[in-house]
Amino acid sequence: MSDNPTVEATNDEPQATTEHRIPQPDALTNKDLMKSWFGWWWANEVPHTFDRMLAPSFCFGLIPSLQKLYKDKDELAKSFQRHLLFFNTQATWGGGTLTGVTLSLEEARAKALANGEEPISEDMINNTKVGLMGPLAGIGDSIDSGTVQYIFIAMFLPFAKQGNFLGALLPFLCFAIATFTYGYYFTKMGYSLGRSAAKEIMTGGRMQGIIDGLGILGLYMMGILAGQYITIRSFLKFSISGKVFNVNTILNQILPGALPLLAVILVYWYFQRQGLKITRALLYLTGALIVLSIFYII
Amino acid sequence: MSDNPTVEATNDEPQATTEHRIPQPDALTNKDLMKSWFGWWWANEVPHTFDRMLAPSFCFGLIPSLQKLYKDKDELAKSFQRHLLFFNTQATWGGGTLTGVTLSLEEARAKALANGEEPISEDMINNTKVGLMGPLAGIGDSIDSGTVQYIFIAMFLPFAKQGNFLGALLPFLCFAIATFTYGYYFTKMGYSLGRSAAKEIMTGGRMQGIIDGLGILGLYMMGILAGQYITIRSFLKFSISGKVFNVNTILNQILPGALPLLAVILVYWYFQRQGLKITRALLYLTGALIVLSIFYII
Amino acid sequence: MSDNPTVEATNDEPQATTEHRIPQPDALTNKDLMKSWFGWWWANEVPHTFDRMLAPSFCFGLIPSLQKLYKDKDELAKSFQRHLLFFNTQATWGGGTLTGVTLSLEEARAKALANGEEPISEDMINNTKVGLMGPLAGIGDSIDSGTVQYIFIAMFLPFAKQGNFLGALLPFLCFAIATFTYGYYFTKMGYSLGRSAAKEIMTGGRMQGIIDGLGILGLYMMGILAGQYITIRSFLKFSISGKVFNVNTILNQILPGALPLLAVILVYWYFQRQGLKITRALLYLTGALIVLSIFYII
Amino acid sequence: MHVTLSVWQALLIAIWVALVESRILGFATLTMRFSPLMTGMMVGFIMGDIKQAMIVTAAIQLVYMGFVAPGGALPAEPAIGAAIAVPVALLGHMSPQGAIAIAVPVALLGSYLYQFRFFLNTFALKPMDKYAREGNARGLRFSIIGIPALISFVLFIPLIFIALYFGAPVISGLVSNIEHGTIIHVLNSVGGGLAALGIAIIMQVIGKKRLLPFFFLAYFMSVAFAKLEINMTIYAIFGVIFAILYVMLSQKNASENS
Amino acid sequence: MHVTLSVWQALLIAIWVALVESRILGFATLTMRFSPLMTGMMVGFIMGDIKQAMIVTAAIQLVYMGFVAPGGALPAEPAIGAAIAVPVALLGHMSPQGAIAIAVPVALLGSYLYQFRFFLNTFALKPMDKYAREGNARGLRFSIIGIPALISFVLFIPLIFIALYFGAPVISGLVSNIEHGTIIHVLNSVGGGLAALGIAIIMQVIGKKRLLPFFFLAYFMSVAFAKLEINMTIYAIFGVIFAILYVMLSQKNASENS
Amino acid sequence: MHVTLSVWQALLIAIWVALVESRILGFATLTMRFSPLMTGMMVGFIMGDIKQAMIVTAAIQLVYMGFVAPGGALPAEPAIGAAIAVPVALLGHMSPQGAIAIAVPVALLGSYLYQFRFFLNTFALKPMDKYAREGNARGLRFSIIGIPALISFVLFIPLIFIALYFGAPVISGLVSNIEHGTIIHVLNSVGGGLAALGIAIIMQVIGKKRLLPFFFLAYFMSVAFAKLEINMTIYAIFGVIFAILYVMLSQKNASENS
Ligand SMILES: OC[C@H]1O[C@H](O)[C@@H](O)[C@@H](O)[C@@H]1O
Ligand SMILES: OC[C@H]1O[C@H](O)[C@@H](O)[C@@H](O)[C@@H]1O
Ligand SMILES: OC[C@H]1O[C@H](O)[C@@H](O)[C@@H](O)[C@@H]1O
Repeated sequence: MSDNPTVEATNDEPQATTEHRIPQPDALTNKDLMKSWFGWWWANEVPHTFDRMLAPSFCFGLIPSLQKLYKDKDELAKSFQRHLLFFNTQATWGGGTLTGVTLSLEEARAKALANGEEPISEDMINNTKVGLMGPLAGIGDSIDSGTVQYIFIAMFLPFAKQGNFLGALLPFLCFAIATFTYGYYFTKMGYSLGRSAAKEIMTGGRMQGIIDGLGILGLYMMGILAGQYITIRSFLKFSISGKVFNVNTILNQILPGALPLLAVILVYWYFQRQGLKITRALLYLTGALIVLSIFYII
Repeated sequence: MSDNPTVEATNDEPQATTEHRIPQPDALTNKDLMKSWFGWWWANEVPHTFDRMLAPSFCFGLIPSLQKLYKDKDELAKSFQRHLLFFNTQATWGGGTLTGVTLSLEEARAKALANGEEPISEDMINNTKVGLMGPLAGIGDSIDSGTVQYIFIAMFLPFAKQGNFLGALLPFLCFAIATFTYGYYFTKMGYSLGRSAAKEIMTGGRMQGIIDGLGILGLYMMGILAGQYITIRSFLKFSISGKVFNVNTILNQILPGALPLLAVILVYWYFQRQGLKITRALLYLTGALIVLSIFYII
Repeated sequence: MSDNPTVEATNDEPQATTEHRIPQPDALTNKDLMKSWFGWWWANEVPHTFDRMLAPSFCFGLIPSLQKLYKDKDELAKSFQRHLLFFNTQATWGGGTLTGVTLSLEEARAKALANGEEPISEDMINNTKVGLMGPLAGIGDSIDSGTVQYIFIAMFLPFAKQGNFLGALLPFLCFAIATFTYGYYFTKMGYSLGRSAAKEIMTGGRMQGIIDGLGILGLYMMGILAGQYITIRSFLKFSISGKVFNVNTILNQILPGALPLLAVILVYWYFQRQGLKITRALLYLTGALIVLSIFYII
Repeated sequence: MHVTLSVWQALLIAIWVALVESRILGFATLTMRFSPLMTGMMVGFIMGDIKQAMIVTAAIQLVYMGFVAPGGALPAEPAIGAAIAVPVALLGHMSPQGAIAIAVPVALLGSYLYQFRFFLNTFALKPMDKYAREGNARGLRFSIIGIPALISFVLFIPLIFIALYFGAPVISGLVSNIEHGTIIHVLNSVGGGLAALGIAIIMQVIGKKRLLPFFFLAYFMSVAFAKLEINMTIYAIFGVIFAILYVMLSQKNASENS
Repeated sequence: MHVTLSVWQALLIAIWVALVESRILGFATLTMRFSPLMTGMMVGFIMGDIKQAMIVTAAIQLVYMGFVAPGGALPAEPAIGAAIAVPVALLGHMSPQGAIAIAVPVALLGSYLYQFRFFLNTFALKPMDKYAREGNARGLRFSIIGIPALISFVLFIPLIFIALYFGAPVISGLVSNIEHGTIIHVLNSVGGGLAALGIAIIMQVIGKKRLLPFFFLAYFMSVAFAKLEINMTIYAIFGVIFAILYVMLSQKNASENS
Repeated sequence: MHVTLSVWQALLIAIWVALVESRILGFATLTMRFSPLMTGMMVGFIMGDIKQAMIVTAAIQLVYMGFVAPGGALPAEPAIGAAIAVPVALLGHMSPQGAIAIAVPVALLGSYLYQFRFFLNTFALKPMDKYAREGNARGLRFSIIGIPALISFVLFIPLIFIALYFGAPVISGLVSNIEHGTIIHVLNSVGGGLAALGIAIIMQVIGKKRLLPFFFLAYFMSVAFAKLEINMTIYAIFGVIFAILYVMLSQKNASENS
């Protein structure tokens, strides 16, 4: 199993492409956007893998639209390949928006190729996707999974407590409908933003600011989630001549929240050193947690 | 009733003014500043109107000083007219300071006109006034009305509770004296700041930074006031198969403070679209509040 | 007693120094760093004075290293003199780091002098020291005295309560060992940072940013300490026709924490006006506190 | 409650209210208008029972602590409330709580009267533009102070007089009608919501959309930290600090030494 | 507890679990997987006692309020927990609390099963690269949806079926073994700590080391303000404001007018 | 309380105090000086009752948790307090509370003694300038360590010895005189206020007026959030974050990628 997926795109814009006539792409319609959004929505986490994460389902969603854009078999194959590279984001805020953005960039690229102009490079498409997927994952996870879902559950839980099946059905339906709807809205918004973004990218405009801003928000939300969801505390006690010391109490005097933070920092630091080797990190972390908890250190 | 007061000044600096000799202005003294401050203080909210707000009282205060500056009838009339344009601010922090600032700018203008030099334009005087009035209103309202006043009342309230008339007289006197005193101080400060501001304006210096800073403070104080003084909550309840849902509780789970904020945003957004049509906004808002509350939605 | 120590270094880089041959300095080893760190650590607050504060002990620590660097008697004497100028910082975070930084700068200076190159000026060495000593004092006091020390005491206090002498010995030993160890680590870190800092200084790089950042942190920590450790409250009461007014309660309605802040601001403002006249400030402040508290004003 | 006020008493109180609501006594009338205290005192003085009047007014005051009126929109007129409620309470030997029950709805009604004064001013002050164009300081002064003062007197004196002279039973009836139920709920909601108008006016007048994040920052600070009951002055100090830091950082010379 | 499920009942529940855990019903399966509610309802439907099933499931739900799975790492599979615990509870007439005692360890075990699905996918999806290279949309589609769906069905259906059909006594035994003592402590610790993985993945993917201060700011805000129980949306709004201010200030045109 | 210490006991304790207050044992003496614990232990050792001495000292320690001395100004000398109070308590079989009542005023007086040491150093160290000018390392070393050590010994040994040997009754008298009433109030006020000096010194030494907003920010954070009892380390982390963000934003390369 390849444990080290590379995110870099193949950078070889073949000069040959402009020589053999490339057919004009069909224009993308709202229906195409819906198809691609639905494809991503449907396949979403079905093909989850450790090395590509959600790339397969992202590619799955794009297939019908890419077929309309690249009548040339070679370009179509290349577009499939580039969207199978490592990709991970949250379904609506991330995947919806990026389906739209990506399609607008692909459309610009397809048109330019057909007209023999300088196309948006594969790299550019990839960088935009990769730059935005992380921040939007952070935002989307906190909002969709972390907030919207549980608000609906909390609202209707009293039904469930009374034995009424609406307590299960209503939160499911509300969540399904709400997220599908605004996910599609994000797709369309991403598509129209992408058109201007494409220009911005070319002219080196405020794109960096937007990515920075989203990065801040994503990292910030991760900080909030880390503070609220990671629960590691020490169960270690030791005694010096009869007096019992509770390590967790001492740690809280020094720095409340130190242990959960330490866990995140260690994994993050591992990724920084070794690349995004998720499986290994998972194994090491699980191993460490098991060993430490067997001895009641945590 | 003209519901759409325009804030723009008349921009036509008549070339004729430099041709017929304009008499030298008298220099403004501390006594003049006191007169103008007192005029504004006294007239303050007497001539409150929807379309000019406090412009008439601001103009009222300036009258004696403007008479000393503009011996030329035409210029005097023009100066009256420009200070009857829409103006609204808080009495001491805003009105005191701006009385001083405006007089220093008018004095510079009057001198330049008399000497046949390039004068500070009417626009410049207006922009300075208009740029500062909002932030200073935000600051002044929170401090004078919102803090100083109630501190005095709270201090002496025990008297009132015991039936002692000092419980009414002392807070009134303290507030009246304190605000009159520091309002006059702000007038003098504004006057001397205005002299340097006039230079800054000409040389394009840090004026923008100051206005920005005051704008931040003003908006920020409005945020605090909105959070503490607008009290809109939902009384809506609905039930699905027997279970009662309390909308206010649900809203608080999603976003505490959502309703008051929504009210501000709607009115603000109305002004953004339609201009500062205060009467209409008042009518619409009151209407909406009445209708919503009759049905116990709020 | 000279109450106004000047911080400025003597700026006269004598041109003569490059004429008579200056011997090559010995390279500084880890052992030298340890010697200097230990010297500073040992002498630390022994020679505390009002006008130089901890400069003597800082100089004391440097002596053996300076002797290795400056074989030339004149340069040695000058180096002694410059490190007897006003200096105050916390022992480990400040003194450790700055011992390292200073030695690296001195070494660079000594080498340049011996090679007849343009040396780092005395001013530069002084400015670096003086720029960093304040912020690092703020940081170090809060961490070492304010946190580390009391954590150890709190941990072992239960022993003391049971009459066990470990309750005294363990916090002392832990604190002594921990601070000595990381103080030495800071010295080494300072030394290697200093080498790059020396280059930065020459090329005008990010040094300013670092000093700014440390300044912010230092001032910020002083704010936190002021808020938590200065305890001034008013005991003043007065009554108007029978009603008792408690000044402290009123002050807390206007601005909680006003009195401690006022004390800091007054002393700070005195220093701004009069220079760093610590003895006088001490006398005036003590006098004021005594007088005010005798009359139960505070 | 068949005891009533004498003509003179009713008239004097009505004139006092007109003085306050016309704002003719300068900026110092602000606190006369926002607080029922001075009005309560005057009523006590006119009716010869300062002590009881002050006790009743103090209770009313508690309802109105902390009101502000950015952009002019005060959600109630405590002075008008007190002008009616204190006499009724004194005559009827009511408890302070009963007086509050009268003052609150009356003050709410009063705020619409104040708005109506605004409305009339808006038309009646037009002559000032003519005088300004002519450079006529005298005319200008009259139209700015004289006209609106007159309007206020014509508006407030008769209304308050009638309310007081014929009013105690009428008011009691009115009040007990609206005290419970929908009307008072509506009035409360309108009062609680109108503050949004003044705030939005100032935001619009400040006019820097770019700086709106600071509005939201402050709003949600005050929501998130509500339990800490942080003093308004401290909030203001944070605002000053944020403003300074923003301006320092947005100007190029930020990294200069000072 | 010798009463057991019929073959059909066990099979239907197993298929349901496979549908949910394969995620084949689209993004909507997220909430089916994160929450035990829909699974509890289906079990109630299949076993003919919706009412009791819902009551038991509601109790289980309370344990899992607020779980998120950044980067895929959900610390437990509530749906699997419910699929086993609710039938056992219905058959054994157990209290909701007893059902929780079964659901929690089962859900923990279930999360390792879900991880295993990941693991298998990682190998089994390789053909998609070939189809992509060939531009073969049909093959691509099949390998992206068909293969992993198949894997999930082959993995979950037999396991859950066996657990349910033969399982009630086995599971009870298993559960009472691990309920107290070290095993459950270890499982809890792993569950509580694995959230760190998903968070670190997203941090790495965002990839801007320079912006890490905002991570720490948020982390320590949530620690320092824990007592205030600040709503997540408000935290998010602060994040948006910080991001906007930072970007405004870091761009040269910050001091432009707007 | 006629029992007294032997000459040797009094002398040994006096020497210990001089060692601590001269700071001659290096930076490690900081905690000996800030905390009464080591002194209490030594007293117990010298007087042959470590156990009781520790119990008394632990009570005294609680009064002095969290003291810091930025710029040198410690508002009390707990070590001196303990050196006097623990023997008196042991001899008089006093309760720990009684010992505190003695330690607190003595420690306050002690802090003026420490200030006096400063004062003497300021004059007595002058020779070091001469040695520096001559490049005389030996002389420099002596004047930096030897002179001030001598001063401290001459200052502290006799005073503490006399206080201990002749002192128990005297001290008791003194203490009961000042324990209540104005003197202790004054001493407390001076102690509580002197911290302002050290803080202002560091602020002046940092010297960047431009950055003062961060001082005020921190001050009012610690006031506004007082109820949350936020840990000092967390405050420091916020400080680090603010510093980093400010520096990032104030440098031109802020918007560079990293
Ligand atoms: O808000 C500024 C200003 O607006 C209106 O003119 C009045 O409400 C004043 O009291 C207020 O100070
Ligand atoms: O965190 C982003 C993303 O990561 C994984 O792909 C899954 O856990 C998703 O549910 C999540 O939204
Ligand atoms: O504040 C810096 C420094 O100042 C003085 O020198 C002493 O109080 C030290 O303990 C302190 O560390």
